[in-house]
Amino acid sequence: MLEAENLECVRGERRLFAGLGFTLSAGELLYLQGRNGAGKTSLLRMLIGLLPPEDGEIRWQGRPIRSQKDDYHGALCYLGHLNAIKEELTPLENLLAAARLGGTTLPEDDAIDALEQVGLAGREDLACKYLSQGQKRRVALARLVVDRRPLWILDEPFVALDVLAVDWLAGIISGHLQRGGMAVMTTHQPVAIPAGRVRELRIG
Amino acid sequence: MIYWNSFSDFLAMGGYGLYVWGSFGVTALAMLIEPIVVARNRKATVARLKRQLRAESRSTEA
Amino acid sequence: MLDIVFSVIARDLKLAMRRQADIVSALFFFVIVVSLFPLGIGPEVDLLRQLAPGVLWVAALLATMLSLPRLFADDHRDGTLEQLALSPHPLGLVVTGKVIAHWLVSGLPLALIAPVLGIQFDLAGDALLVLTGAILLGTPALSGIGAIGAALTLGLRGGGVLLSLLVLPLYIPVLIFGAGAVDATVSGLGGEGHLSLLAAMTIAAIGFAPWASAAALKIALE
Amino acid sequence: MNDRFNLYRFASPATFYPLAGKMIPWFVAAGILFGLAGLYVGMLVAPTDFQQGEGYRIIFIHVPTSWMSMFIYLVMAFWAAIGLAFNTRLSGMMAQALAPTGALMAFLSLWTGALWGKPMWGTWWVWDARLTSELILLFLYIGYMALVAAIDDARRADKAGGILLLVGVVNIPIIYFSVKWWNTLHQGSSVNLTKSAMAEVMLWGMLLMALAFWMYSIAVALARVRTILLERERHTEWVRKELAGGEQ
Repeated sequence: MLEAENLECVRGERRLFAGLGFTLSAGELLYLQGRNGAGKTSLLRMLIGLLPPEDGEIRWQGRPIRSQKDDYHGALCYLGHLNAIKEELTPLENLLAAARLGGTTLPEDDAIDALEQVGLAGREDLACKYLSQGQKRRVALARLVVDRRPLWILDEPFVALDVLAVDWLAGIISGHLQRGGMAVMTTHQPVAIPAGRVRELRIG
Repeated sequence: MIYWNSFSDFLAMGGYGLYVWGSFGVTALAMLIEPIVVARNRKATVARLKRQLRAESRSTEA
Repeated sequence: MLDIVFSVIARDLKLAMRRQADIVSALFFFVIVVSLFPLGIGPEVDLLRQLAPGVLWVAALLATMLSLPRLFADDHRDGTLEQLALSPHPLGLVVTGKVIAHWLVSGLPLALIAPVLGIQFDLAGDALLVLTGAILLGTPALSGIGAIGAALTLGLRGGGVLLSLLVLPLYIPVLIFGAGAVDATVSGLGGEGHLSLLAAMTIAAIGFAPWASAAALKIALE
Repeated sequence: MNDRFNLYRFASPATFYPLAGKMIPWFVAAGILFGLAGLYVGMLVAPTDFQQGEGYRIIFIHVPTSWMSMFIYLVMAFWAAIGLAFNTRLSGMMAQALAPTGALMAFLSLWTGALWGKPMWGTWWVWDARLTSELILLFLYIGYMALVAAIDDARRADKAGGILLLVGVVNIPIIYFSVKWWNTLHQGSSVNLTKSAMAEVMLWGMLLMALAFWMYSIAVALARVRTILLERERHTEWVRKELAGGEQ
């Protein structure tokens, strides 16, 4: 269970939000909404433990995340604006390296399956710098296909995806929720997620 | 009590006048300039902040 | 625990191998700087022999500096650094891996080519041996201390110049003992003492610097 | 407000700002008093040194500025440690306010060292262990100031500067001993301004001057930190009041 209590965020000189809280339990999805600059990304960075909140606390399974950073990060999968893939490596190498650095072992066959699912079949061994922007994003999304960690935190996952890909990703997320996972995400266009309880939180 | 016989002896510093007074002079100058710089910096900052404050209050009134 | 260190080393080495031009140009920088000195001071063998340790070491410092700005900057730009900070291992261990990988592609080649350059300066066999040993032992400390500077200046304007300003003063002990080891060998005093001091500094730097860098990286990622 | 904040109430900017303002005149007065006493003892009363002649009187500036330059770095590192450990706002500002004065002290120490070296050794600069370490210390000060100036976000600047200070303070002894050792190896001429057995009165002069420089540094740093405080806290209620109250 992920709980946030009385969070306050100050960036530079501006107070973006204060007194913000929510709880999220297994099978639930939290949509973060708000205009640009309201602090959605800042809140996500707090939730992944990179930005210490000005005030308030975030708890994972009842314990503050700052006292269990490594355990918490082991339970967390974050997908940001940036794809976090290396241009020099192939999609397959990227996926395997990401899994290894994330502390999980990923069989090569599973990785190849995941890349096929995101439509990169036959490009597993091409360095990522030869892929298009959309294809690079798919390499990043392929991480979600094989990720079995309970908490997903996604920053604008649907941006720049075509209709088909949006549906596919919604399916991936609902599969995650059905397995008892949790997800927090920011998005501009609310997308229907077939399974799981959906909650909304408006910032600012 | 005073070690020196005459003022000119004092200035000459036994032939080391240039070096001794060069040290003391530059130090005195530095310790004079630094507070002035700090004070001017402060004045400028206060003036700028006041301007900002006025501009802010005007924009909230309007 | 050590798995993460090895995974990071493997990843960074693989990346470096795909971009060999970077390694080669730092190495050539080292060779060119060292070769310029005789042209600047003249070909007297005695003078050159005397200057060799200092020249080689200063050039090694500068060559190491060359690759430092990119130590974290590439990972920062493409978002990998965030993922590394989110790995379920202490960030200090991740940085340890990156520092070791940096040394393998920057310090180690310098040590391997240094004896060849030493011959240009007419160093004797034992001095060449000590020179190689000193660069081998000292450059890991350079990578470690440099990582702190690279982390502190991550994403700043003029980061490269600032990085040299922060890091070069901290390199002085390594320079002194590294060049001192060769000097002592040339003058027949024996360089073992210096080499063990260099080793001590390297151990301290590898043990301590990654954690300071990790703290700096966390600040940069806020 | 959580409890931690109450505990550090005196470190709260709103309390500290007027307190610092009240303290500055006292430190200025103490500095002037100690300075005059030190100059009187050192320049007028103290006898000449039989080895170095009147040139030795430079130590009344050289030694206190060297001490202060090292001491200020230690104080900055202390504030950095406090700031990183307890996340107090004031600590980073204190470190930043001290840095220019520390750099100035290091510069004055080098300047007076050079002016002392010329008549004594016939050269402006010798690669003596102390002078070399002092030069490196000046580099460390400049590096710190450059780093802090390059970071736009004040909190990030405080923290990054703090880490650099702690790394520097760990390195200073290593640098000092390696330079000292390097110096003995190369048998460089050792400038030793304080070697000769000093008369008691000279020691008194030096101590008084050191106190004067200390008071001066505190006064200037406090004045500087007040400006930094106003700047950083410009959106808070107390600064608005302060500015509205005809603050000069």
